[in-house]
Amino acid sequence: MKIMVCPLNGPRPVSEFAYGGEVRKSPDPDTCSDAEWSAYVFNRTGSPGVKYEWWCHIASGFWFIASRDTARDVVLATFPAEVVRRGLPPAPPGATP
Amino acid sequence: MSPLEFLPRGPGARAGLKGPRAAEWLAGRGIVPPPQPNSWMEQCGQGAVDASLLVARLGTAEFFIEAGPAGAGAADAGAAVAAPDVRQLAAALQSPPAGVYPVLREDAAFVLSGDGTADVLAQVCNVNFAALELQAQPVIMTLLIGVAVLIVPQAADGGIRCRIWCDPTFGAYVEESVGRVVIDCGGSHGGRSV
Amino acid sequence: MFTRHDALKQGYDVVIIGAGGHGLASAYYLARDHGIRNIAVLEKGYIGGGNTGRNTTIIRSNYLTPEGVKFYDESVRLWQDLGEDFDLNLFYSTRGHYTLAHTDAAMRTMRWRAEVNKHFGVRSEAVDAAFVKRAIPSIDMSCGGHAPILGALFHEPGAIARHDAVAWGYGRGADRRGVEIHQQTEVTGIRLAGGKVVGVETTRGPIATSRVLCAVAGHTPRILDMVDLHTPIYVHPLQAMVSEPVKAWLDPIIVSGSLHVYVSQTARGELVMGASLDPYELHQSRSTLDFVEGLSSHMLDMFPFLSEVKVNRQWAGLSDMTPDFAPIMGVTPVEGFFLDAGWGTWGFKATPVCGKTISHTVATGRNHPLIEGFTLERFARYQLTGEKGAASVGH
Amino acid sequence: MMYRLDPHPEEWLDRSVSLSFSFEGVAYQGFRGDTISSALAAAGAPYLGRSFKYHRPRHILSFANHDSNVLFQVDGVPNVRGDVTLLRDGMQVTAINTFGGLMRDKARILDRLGRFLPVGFYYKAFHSKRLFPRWERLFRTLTGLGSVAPDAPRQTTPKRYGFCDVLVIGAGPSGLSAALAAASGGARVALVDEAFRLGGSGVGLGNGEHAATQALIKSVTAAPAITVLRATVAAACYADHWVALAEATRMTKMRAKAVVFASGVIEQPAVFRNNDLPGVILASGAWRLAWRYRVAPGRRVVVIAGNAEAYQVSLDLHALGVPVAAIIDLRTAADAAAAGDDEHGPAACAALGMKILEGHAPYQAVAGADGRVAAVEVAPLDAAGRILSGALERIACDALLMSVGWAAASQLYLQAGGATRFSDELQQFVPREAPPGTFACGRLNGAYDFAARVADGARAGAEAAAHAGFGSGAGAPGAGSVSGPPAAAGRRRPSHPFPIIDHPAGKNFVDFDEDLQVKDLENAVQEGFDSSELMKRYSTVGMGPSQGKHSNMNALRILARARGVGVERLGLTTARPMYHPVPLKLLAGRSFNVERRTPVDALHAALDAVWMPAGNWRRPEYYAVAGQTRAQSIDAEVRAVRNRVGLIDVGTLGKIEIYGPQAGEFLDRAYAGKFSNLREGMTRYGLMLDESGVIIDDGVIARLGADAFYFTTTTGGSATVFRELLRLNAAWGLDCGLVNVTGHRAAFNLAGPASRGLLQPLTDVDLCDAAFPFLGVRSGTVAGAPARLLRVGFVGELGYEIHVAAGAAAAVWRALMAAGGTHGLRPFGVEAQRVLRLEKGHLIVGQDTDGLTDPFEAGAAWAVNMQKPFFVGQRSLKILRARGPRQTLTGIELLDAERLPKECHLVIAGGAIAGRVTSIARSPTLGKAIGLAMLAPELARARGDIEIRADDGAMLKARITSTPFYDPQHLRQRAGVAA
Repeated sequence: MKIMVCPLNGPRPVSEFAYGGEVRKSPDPDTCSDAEWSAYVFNRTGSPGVKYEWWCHIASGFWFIASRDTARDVVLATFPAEVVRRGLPPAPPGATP
Repeated sequence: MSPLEFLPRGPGARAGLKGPRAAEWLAGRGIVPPPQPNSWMEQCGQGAVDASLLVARLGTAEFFIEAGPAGAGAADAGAAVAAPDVRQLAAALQSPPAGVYPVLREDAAFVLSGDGTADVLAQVCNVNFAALELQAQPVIMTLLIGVAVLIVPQAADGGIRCRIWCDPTFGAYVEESVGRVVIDCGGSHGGRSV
Repeated sequence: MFTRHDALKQGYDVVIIGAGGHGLASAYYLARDHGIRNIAVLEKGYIGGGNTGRNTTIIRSNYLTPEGVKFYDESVRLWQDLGEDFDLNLFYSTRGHYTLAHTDAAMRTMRWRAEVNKHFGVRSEAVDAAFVKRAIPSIDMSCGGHAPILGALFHEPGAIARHDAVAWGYGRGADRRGVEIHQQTEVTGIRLAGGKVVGVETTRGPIATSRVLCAVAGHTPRILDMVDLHTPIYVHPLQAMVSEPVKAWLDPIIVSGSLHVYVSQTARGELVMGASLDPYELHQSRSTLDFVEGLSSHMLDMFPFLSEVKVNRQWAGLSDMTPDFAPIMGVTPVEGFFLDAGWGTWGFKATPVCGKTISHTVATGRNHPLIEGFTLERFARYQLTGEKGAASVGH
Repeated sequence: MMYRLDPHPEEWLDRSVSLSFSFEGVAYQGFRGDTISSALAAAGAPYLGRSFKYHRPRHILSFANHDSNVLFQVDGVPNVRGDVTLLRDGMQVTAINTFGGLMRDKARILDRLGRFLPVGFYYKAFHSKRLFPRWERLFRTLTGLGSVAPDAPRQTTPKRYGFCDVLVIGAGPSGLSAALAAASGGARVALVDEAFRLGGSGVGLGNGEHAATQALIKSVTAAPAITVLRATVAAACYADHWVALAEATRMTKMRAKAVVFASGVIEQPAVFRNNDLPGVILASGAWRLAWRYRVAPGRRVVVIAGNAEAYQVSLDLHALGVPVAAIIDLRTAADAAAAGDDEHGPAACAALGMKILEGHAPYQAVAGADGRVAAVEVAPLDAAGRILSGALERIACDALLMSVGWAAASQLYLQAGGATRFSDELQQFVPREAPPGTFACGRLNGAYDFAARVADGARAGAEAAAHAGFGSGAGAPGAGSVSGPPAAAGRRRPSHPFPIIDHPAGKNFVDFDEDLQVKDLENAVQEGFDSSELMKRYSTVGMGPSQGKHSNMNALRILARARGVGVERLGLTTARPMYHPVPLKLLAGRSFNVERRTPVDALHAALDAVWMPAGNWRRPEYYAVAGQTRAQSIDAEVRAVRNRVGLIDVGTLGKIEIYGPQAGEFLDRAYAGKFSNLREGMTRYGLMLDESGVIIDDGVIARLGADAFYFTTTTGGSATVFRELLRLNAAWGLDCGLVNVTGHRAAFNLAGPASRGLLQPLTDVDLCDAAFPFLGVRSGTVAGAPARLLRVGFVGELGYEIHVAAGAAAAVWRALMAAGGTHGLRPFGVEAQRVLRLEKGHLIVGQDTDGLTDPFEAGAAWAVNMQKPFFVGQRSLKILRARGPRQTLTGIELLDAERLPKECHLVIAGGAIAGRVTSIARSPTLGKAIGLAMLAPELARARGDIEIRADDGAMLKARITSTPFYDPQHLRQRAGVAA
């Protein structure tokens, strides 16, 4: 089973975590068009690559951000959730094209 | 070494709190919050509290307090002594200052101890307890047979001994399921054994 | 059965990406029904090597939405004649399909599906526990004591088939009609001019074409990037496992939403078993231990007497999922680029009707009436086709 | 005929204990330590099984857990592998998949029909729509192996998590040496091998290799840091060195920091006509039989040779008292020399009187009257390796051993992500790129000579330890091991490049599981299935129980020849778990199923609750009353609430507290309604949407103080909703904190006109309307326990939700029940609550709404505040409002109260589907049948009569009515009419 390194609880099997999907920036709901909004609501970046994702350590209810290569299932780094407000770091090396 | 046993512990006196000023609030009441996230400390008679308490820091800003020494068993005299203080804390938390949030703790609580504890843990929990540095007094938040639990592992005569807490509505399930494993491993569960 | 083509031609009327069941069926019907034979089917691996060869071969039409029911009902109809059309034995075996309900909420959904099915002439019925017990005497009605069976959706036409043979049959039929199937040929780019498709780049050189069909379940987003199309499709793995052969004991196909199990017994005697989708995005067909552990446990909840039966093999495929669990098909904003995607975990059963409707769409440039509920723009219009209730587990 | 040899000090038998068992109804004896196969072989049983397709008689082939034609039905258990299953006293053993017994299996006729059943045949026949079902029934009786007994009990076996620094798979010389090296570096090592004893199955008794191996075993068993798991199959390798280890009655899920693959090689058969006859055995299998179990393969043994091991085995067998008559070497002396063999082997064998035929091959094996091998017809090979069948020589034998080559047991290495290349020198796939933390060694890695294997093992062990952080070595973290094999190892060629001999009459089997012959694979290639994957799928080669362990390599050679390319061009098919099949029971383990109980669960049971599942919970559907039907009991519970007072356990609701200066703002953003303006001491209904505007949950939100709220979620949504709120809080970073008290607080709803009178004496909270109005929340005590009281109206009567700490719940429930006697209190269950809320027209999320329902469609727009700056789903609601509803939730009243439709029956208008019934009930209060239906908007607007089609097709008339059906002005819950 995959190991996920939780910033709070350390390395744990991925079965201890809930996947929260890709970190996505919403357009400004007040100014964006209906089309932009529906694209935000429904569309996804479906192709493989390094993505920033929400993960939750279930037992502690701790949410954090992981950068994961979805082609190889390799977690490259994890960050506390604040980074989604401070701004995500650029994609780390090891990214698959 | 002592025989393997799994014991449910009574309701006990517990208090919980979280929030940006929780640590400060505890300190103000003479309770030293463990400096490290996910660690525990035993408080013996410092400050306002004159009996021993188990104080666990869950993550960074949440605390869990239970009356009685860290090594408390199923029923512990020390726990009774400290109970009033803890109830006081819990009561005080009903009207908390800003930045302190009360956390109701009605956990089901257990002690797993004795020869074979590691074998039982290996059957119910995917954490490598042997690799833990027990002297660092870690608190483990993990899943045990599918239930979120709080585990305080301690070194005990050559082996390991665990205090376990979980949401009370899972209590019966955890008690029966882990109890069955304990009995299969030759131990006793709340007095029952093979 | 197939011709090996050493070289690609400079151009084709239609290029189909993906030589799985869907791609080959589309080529077959384009050639047979629409007289378009100058077609290249490009496959980066080998024929039927994707989800066609990885699925659990369940064929059914007991869906929830009118769009879904009509579409899959037509598919089942086509399936039943396919063997004779191909002169190839697809081992198409009508077994009956039970979707077990363990809660009254599930029972409600079964009733809903049954009523919609019947409305469109599909033979489905919500049946009670006694009916289930009679039909599957060996099942533990309490499911290990924690998920008692209250009833089921019984779908008489539910069937299984030999998955590879379907791709081979369509492939051979297309091959005989002049369609070129190129294996080990990967598409690396799609050339556009003025918003129109003009060609395809491959690992074996460029091809000129004005029509491209994307039929690459599980890999769709990579192709969509080539034409800069944004869709709701996201990819999760779906796993399955198969037991050693045992003597025939299970006729119907059994599905349990609560226990996340579906199982059928092949003609060879193997139990083919599946569960729900893997919990997070991944573009890799690796296997996991959690999967076999959970599935085995739930199998024994239903059939405790299988304790000693051995799991021989596990595998995985990649599913393109959509928010409403309905596919995304037909014309797209990119002229000449046609989509056959979003099949989630149930594309196999749609193979023939996909071929039929997509070939029509590619040939005429207009969506076939049966797929109008499955267009890409339904999301922008907030006109989703809510198939979740029927598709979430069941495949 | 096989037979037992005299005792030997190192045999794996305990001859002091003899075990009796039966096979095919005949009584047999064996010794403790015997496997089923060894005991039957020793007893001279002529056949042990029948093949899958042609039902040809079969016997021991590998004696190494690959004998998939020797599967037994043992005491009701199907597909038991005789070669590795220990004999137990009283075992009842039968052959599987025979018709009329093993010896006179009626289905053996299929062997004669064989030539009419080429591969792919089944695809080309029997597919008429009319005939297939009948044919399939016949086919299904013939197929399948063992049978299952529907009355067999469920077996639960333990599973455990294991942890080690270095896991070594395979305890042959290289594995033993790897374990020692890793341990000496300070690593905690786990060493697994599927055999009952360590040491692997290397031949070489004469030349000291055996003694050296024993010495390694001694050191391993003495090393405290090495945990040895015998008779344990490493069944599969998963991500991050997570390996499933299957023992007979337990599974260990081992997490290693590094893995050493010392899984060795699997001996491959020679392919020639009748190479499947009983008595034709892999040489290593015969060696295992003779060495471990003292069973001689025959009295006149002939060996087919393709490598040096053939001579080694012959010498060993001779030493063990098994006479070898002749050795047929596919190679000339020159070939052998070129392959790096010394002449010692042939010379020594010749010296012992073994006849050696070089450059010869078996044209076919010949069966005797008993159906077992009685002779082999051999002929010389020409320079091109074609057999000159003109010059046949017949050699009598009762055992024919095959020693022509090996295939790497690389399955687990490949599962771990390892890559291989085909080595022409070795004629074997060898590791190319090993992923970080994985290390291959020994014969798997191409190291064949004993010293090389030991050295390679030591190298891999040290590197693995280094990777795990012990000692230093090439295996620094990151780098996997691709080093080795040692130069010395590669020189000789242990595998013959093409041990396949054509025969016009076929029956030269490549795959014994599936009865596939050379021509079957050639046909597949001709049909265009000319890649290893396609050939596998079309011919089913390698798909049987042994998963191609004896067939894939030869099949690749045949494919390569047919396509005129080298094997290296083709590559292996994907190696998937399991390495050996694993029983469901081991994978399932104890099957823990999480169950949740409210604190008063036992009290419900004492009140004869009839349970219904609700997620992990169980809830009282209703309380059974002697002499009353389900419907009567539910009606009575409804009436109790309407006329007197009822009590329901709503402890399964999600219960959440939120604190902090921005708690109100958080709720404003998370819910569709506005809560920052909610007055302290008051509650408000909350509707939760997802980003697309769909209703996903609802609950009641209570303001306890300026910075404190307490709110509920649905039972089903509690866990996911709380988790999502935590995520939103992390994302928004508002100054507030969430606390989940779902399980720590119990909740009851005391409802009915008499609720106030009942409760007031038990609480210090003033319950009068002035002090505690409808929709108010108060804190105080109930029966002495601190409690929160919420005056809400889900069921539409004066009522109080009582929320207390879980520990106090039972006492409070008892106090309420005790006080209730005089008020006619009755506990009520989920069903009664459904009727009560339906009378009030309250929707249930997930029942009256579906996966696409928005608030406008559900008639819940009143709970949405579009003026707020932002809330989840708001922007989509603007779009949805413009789009207009696709359905409308509407109240209906059945015109014929006798015949009710069921929930989810369809509303039909003009022959088309125009909606569905979402809730329906006969209201005991109103004396009529009422319900909710999701209708096409135009139909709902028309407000006329509608038709509902029941499952039998009957059309039932209903009338659209407004809701609530009961007490439309909500007078009863507001004022609280005194009882």
